[in-house]
Amino acid sequence: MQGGNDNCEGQIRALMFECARLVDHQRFREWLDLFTDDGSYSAITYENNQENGLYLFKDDGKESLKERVTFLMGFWQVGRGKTLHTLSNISITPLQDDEATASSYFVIYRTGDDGVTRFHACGEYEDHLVRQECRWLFKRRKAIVDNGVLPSHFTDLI
Amino acid sequence: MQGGNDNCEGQIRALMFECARLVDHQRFREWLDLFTDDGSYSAITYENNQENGLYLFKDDGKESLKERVTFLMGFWQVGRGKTLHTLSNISITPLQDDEATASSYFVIYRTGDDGVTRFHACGEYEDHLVRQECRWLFKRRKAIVDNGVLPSHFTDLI
Amino acid sequence: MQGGNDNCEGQIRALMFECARLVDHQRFREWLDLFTDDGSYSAITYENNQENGLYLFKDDGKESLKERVTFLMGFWQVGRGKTLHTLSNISITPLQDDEATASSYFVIYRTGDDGVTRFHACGEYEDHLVRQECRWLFKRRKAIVDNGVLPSHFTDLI
Amino acid sequence: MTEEQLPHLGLDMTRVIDRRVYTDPLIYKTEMTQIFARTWQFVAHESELQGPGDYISATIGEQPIILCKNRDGALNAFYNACTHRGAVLTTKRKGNCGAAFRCMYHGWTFDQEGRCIGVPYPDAYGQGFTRDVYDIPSIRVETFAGLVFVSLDGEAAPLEEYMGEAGPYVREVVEGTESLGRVRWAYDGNWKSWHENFADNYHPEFTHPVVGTGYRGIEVQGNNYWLDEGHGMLRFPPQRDPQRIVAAMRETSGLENNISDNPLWQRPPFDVDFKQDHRIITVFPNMDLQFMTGGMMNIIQVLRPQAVNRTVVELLALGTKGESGTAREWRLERTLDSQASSGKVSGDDNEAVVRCQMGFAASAVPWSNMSRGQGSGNVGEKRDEYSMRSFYNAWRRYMGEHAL
Amino acid sequence: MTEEQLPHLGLDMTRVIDRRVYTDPLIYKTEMTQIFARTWQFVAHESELQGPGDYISATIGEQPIILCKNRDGALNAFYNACTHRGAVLTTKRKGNCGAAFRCMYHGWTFDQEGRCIGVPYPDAYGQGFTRDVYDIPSIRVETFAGLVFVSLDGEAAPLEEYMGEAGPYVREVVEGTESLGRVRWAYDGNWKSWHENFADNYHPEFTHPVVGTGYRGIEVQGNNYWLDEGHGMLRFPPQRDPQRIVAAMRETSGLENNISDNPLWQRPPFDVDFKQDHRIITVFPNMDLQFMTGGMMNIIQVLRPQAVNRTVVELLALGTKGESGTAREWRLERTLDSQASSGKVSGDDNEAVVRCQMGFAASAVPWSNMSRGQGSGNVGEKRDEYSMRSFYNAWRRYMGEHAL
Amino acid sequence: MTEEQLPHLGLDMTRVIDRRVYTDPLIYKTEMTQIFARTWQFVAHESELQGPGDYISATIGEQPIILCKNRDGALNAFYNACTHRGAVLTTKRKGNCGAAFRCMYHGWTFDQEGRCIGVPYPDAYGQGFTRDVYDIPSIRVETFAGLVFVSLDGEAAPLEEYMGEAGPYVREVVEGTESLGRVRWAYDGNWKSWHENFADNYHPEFTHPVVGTGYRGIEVQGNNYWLDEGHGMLRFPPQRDPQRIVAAMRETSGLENNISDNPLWQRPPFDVDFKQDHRIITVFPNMDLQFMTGGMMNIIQVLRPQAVNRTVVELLALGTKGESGTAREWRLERTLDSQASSGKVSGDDNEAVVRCQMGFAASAVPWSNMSRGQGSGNVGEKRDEYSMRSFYNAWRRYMGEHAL
Ligand code: FES
Ligand code: FES
Ligand code: FES
Ligand SMILES: [Fe+3]
Ligand SMILES: [Fe+3]
Ligand SMILES: [Fe+3]
Repeated sequence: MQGGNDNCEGQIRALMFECARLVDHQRFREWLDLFTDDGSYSAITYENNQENGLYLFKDDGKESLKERVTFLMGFWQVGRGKTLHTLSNISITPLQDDEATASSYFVIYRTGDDGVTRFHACGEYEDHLVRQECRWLFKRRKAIVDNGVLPSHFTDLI
Repeated sequence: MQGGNDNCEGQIRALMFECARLVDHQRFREWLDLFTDDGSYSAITYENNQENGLYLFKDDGKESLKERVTFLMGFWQVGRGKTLHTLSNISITPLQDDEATASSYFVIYRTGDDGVTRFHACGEYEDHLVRQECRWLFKRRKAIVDNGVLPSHFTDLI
Repeated sequence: MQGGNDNCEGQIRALMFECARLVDHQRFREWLDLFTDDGSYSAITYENNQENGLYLFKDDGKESLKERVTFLMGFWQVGRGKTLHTLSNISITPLQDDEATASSYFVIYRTGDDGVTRFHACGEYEDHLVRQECRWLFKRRKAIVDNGVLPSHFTDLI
Repeated sequence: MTEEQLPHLGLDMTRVIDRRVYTDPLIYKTEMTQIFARTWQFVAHESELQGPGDYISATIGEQPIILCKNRDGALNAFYNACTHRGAVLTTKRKGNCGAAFRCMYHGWTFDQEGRCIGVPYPDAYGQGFTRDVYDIPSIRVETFAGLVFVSLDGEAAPLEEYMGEAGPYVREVVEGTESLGRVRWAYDGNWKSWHENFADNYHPEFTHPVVGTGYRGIEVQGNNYWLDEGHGMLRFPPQRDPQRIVAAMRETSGLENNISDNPLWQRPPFDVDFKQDHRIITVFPNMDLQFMTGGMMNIIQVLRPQAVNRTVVELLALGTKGESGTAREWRLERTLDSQASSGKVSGDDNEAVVRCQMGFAASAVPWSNMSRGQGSGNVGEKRDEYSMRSFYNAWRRYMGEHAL
Repeated sequence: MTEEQLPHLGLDMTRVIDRRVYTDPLIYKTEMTQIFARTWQFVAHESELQGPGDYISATIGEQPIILCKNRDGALNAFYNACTHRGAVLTTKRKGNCGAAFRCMYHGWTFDQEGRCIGVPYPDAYGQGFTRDVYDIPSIRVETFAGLVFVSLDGEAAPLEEYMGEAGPYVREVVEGTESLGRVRWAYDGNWKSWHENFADNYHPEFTHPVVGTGYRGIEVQGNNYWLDEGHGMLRFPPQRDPQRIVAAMRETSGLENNISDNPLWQRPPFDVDFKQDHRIITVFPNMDLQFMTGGMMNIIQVLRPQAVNRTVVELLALGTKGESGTAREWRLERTLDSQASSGKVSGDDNEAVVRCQMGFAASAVPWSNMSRGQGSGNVGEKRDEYSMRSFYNAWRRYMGEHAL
Repeated sequence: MTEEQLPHLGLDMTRVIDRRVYTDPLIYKTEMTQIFARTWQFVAHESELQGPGDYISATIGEQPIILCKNRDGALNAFYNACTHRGAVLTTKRKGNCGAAFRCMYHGWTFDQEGRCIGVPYPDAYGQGFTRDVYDIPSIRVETFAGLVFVSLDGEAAPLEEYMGEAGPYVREVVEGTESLGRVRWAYDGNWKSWHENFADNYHPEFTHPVVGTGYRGIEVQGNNYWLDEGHGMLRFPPQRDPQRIVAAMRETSGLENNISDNPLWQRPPFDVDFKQDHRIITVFPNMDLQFMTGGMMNIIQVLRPQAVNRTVVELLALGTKGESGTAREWRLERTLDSQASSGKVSGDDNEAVVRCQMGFAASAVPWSNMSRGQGSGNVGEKRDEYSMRSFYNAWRRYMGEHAL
């Protein structure tokens, strides 16, 4: 596990899993640290991504991301149900030593106020990753959501 | 990532993910190229696989696969909903340098005409893979479907 | 694939997948052999894990595990539906050469008496693994179940 | 589209159907008691029950039942419900009960005919207690050419009589067969839509490109039969032109389909008379048989309604008793290629019936037309609809005053 | 809380609403026929239908319909149901039908206006058969300032008249716009709760911390309008104090939000009059328009009821016709930031309406109060509820004897 | 099985039950108002509410409620529904409201007793407005031996009286306990089936192999009690023979279970009188208490009906106040081993009640027998059913003319 691409891929996968875990455990401030300062995080439905490019949201840069974290920490009054972000079909394409793109599939389950756990949403991540000071970070994460009718409670991080 | 089995496993996983992505993006003609000329693709329910061997379908060879692709491209009038084929629990067993078997779990989500995304089907792939001209291909993919009552729209590639 | 951590991680993942496969194929006696003699297997809801530590069950040691296997093999009269335990987000932390911890996400689907396959449960595994005589085994597996309202048939291995 | 515009059709509920029959929960509820509880209902092929204690469970309308072979090889049916406190005796779709069913709740036992043969600690029930009060009510079972039916109605005519004009045709196609296995799928639509689809030989060339393109340039032959009572038959010769299909495939996908290298297009490893008529027989109210290409494909389908707008189709594939291992293997691999919700033909039929249920919501379009074939008599051309009218004629009689 | 305690409010179903209007399945069913089948219902922005054959499908109440542009550029609507046997002509939400819709079941064809133009093999229907009996019933279509509405009711007043006092305001905010795209989401609640939420300018400072904190220390201005008939408007100046919001954010998360480096807080790359009033217009019964920050955000929402306690909201984002690529890109990326179930504002509104549906189950708390603003006339202050009372006044009239 | 065959049982709805009580939606609806809204309903153990503002929310029948501890340590209950426009004040199952609940929609505030203490900008409501009209209707709360109950019925008898003959037994097993935590699960069956299962000591040796095999060769002791009004008790000595169980385990799995090395079979790290009777107490209508093996396992279960055929069971595990850390840890790890839908005993009970609901669909098997124990008086042997008849006797009285 010491050298080369293999190492990178393992580290990038670790970043992705860490991201899911922080989100699922509602550790939003730590989630923030997984992005570069100019990091971008956005979501769009599959249909709109194919057609018109109308985003659900697009946070560009640390300040936008901080705003989202602030909303998650109480600037929304929406209840935060327990989520589980499962990742699969992870394909990583190294661009250069410190840069890569990745695509992966996500499926989210969510436990509602009634205690019932349900399928929530699924889709594809398109990620752009960079290594800064020995640490891989998201420079861009775009979540393309399959759901044509979004769930009611959809303010959780996707 | 240069040598040995590890390389192979990565490449085989890449083939599987590529397969899922082509299917989910409805790039059926490219899907065809993931099979050897004598490639076989079949599906069967878990119950029938245990008991009597009654297949849902069994495409043997490129011509049968081409027929399926033709059906997918319009010889069926069934609507093609957006699918997501998530793969997990991938176990690869090398047989020799250019041959391997693999088993994996699939879970499919599908977005219906009403825009609602739902769990669709799940089960196990049994794959037989070969390397031809530096490229791993499916020589056999058998999808064993857990669903005892199949969904209504089940002509999508599994 | 011969040496070092990488090898270990592959072997540990293989153990996890083997565990899922044995459970899903109802090969309970072989499942037993995946645990050390002092192995522990337990389950708890996410909420109780956060709050009070009230377990659903906690099997400590081979004899408790054997009792569970005996229940699964007929000491329960509950029907055993086909399950599929999908694993994702696997993070392995080596502790020393022959010891590691791992966390992962599980999502279980289950086919009911009516033949319909449904989402069943999901959550997180916390594993403690050791290598004994060249074989990785579970020393501890704790399943933290997201479901706040458990499904009706929940005696299957989680 | 007003009632006044349709007089030539006769709003008699056989030529023109009020679409509420597919959407009204009350009609559905009535169908359960007026039709499903009074007709003969297919449960199994006798080859599925081999030895004593072998059973198959099913739901007839909304009633859970068990069909079981007894020690003497006779088939019996009874409700799948313990007379003590109601638990089903089995949750499995098939199995073997051994000498008796033992209820998992309080251990009451019932023999292979549903008779109560064991009540633990009966003394507590007092002196008046007699065990035979607790026999499970039995259900009539009759067999026709290897097909096992039940009727919840003690007064129903015998099965042989019930099969009526369909009997000989059914016998012809199922005799000498045995079960290969089953598949099931669900669709969001009324159960009658699938049954009509079977009685409908007008749709195939439009619904199924693989059929329509094969018919290009061909004068299509065939007949449509009203079979008393409630049954129907479609009978038509094999006429498709493979080269037309191949050309259409090329247009569709740009792929050159070389069917001579495609095993799906080859002769099977058993004798088939390719000249034989295809036959599709509908048995009232919810059973369909297909005997295609000289028996290359031979299947039974039964509709299990779940709700007014939800149905499970249960398909039973048939093989020939005693056929060779190669023949059997071919059947197991190829029989369903066109069938079930994954099938190259049925896939489109599924789409059609789901689309119908969606369209039925448009209350300004209240009628469906089934009037093709205006001649008197009971036989029309391939695309006529005598078969469907036969169904609705019987449907109306069974529903009685409850029909719309 | 008894009826006796509430006399000053008048239990007239406009100031005080019986909560069963949100929970009674019978009232819901009646709303489908008394309201959704009789009012004008928004279907599309005309920019969504470009060329001949372009269509949009929708469900109006429970009726599937198609809106289609014909060869001459005229818009037509008709039911999405084949007159033959009911199949919907399309399952897609939008598309192009070419010269005609061809039903996938038996190949009957219908032109861009729903007229039956092709029946394969018609002879089998006999002599009395005339194809135009099988035209799909057409539906009225009218357009207002680029917004395309349908009415299932042939007797409904013309759209212009229907828009009533809301007309000029609606025209002002949608003229010169075009569609950017749509998003949809579902919530577990009655459709009226979302519509009320739009007509409600009392809630924002409590429901939305980002609004409430921005208003701290400010005397909030604005007006609430009853617009005949059934419509309403909220109109209020931009007053929030960003520094108050930043301070509240810091309190909430401990994070210093530097809004001057946050692109979400920057001026858009197009001219906007930041002094202009925000305007939120509710069109009876299920349409809402928002024109915010001088048109920086301009959206339409329509409610598609699924059940008495389940609703789909369909949101259409608008851009300015002919705006620059940079402007358009900005709109595509930013318009929904506050909207939809993922939005920074609507997220909380979703929570509110879901909580209301949960609370409606408490039958001991049977009334909801909408009586803010006691003055006569049709205009009140920002937090008044003339707009909601306008809605319920029309609701009561449409429901007639069926109202509670 | 006809009515004529059953005269010795008396079709009085206590000895023989019409199975429609488990399947008829109308009966279910009536139970919500006639039973759940009129009886005392368990909500919490008082140890779950520690300080002022601590609350637990619940659904009683179909009514959302809040139980909250006030500043003075008194418990209050009121509906979980804002009097303004209906939003529930909390969506959480438990929490702390601080000094008051602030409704998230328009910021109305309600104190820990549900009194309306804040209405923002009240002037708009005009002169007649008085805030106390908007107090949330309060609900009766009473406590019995640390168990907190509510009754939606102002006329219900006091809890002490309601507990009737069950009172002393309940007090004995819960006094000195505190809550360890809760688990919930759902099953597809009527709520009464689970309650009956608790009142049923005939089933265990058949439903649970671990019980039945332990009883082999043993004369089983114990009693069954009718406790007024509607309650019941099962009381029986610990008699199982571990070696019989071990032998049966070996037969079942082929595994040699060495229970002396199995911590589940060891004495707990606290004093237990292994000779003490097991006690299972059913409190009308939906509460069950189990005190097993001298209190080694001590739990409460409450049934929360979701629909006529769907129920959530809520289980509360109890520990002894002040017990050692080791004792507490043991309880947390072991209490549920046999319980919940994952439990070694309850797993099978779940299967049984689900099977019953499936079997109830067989309308030809219309009655369930609960007549074990024919003697007069209120106490029978272990396997008798006085306890169940006590339940149905009260059920019939509460349902009144609505009973079948
Ligand atoms: S329910 Fe069958 S034995 Fe009691
Ligand atoms: S249903 Fe449309 S053509 Fe027959
Ligand atoms: S609904 Fe509670 S304050 Fe308005
Ligand atoms: Fe067909
Ligand atoms: Fe709002
Ligand atoms: Fe039990």
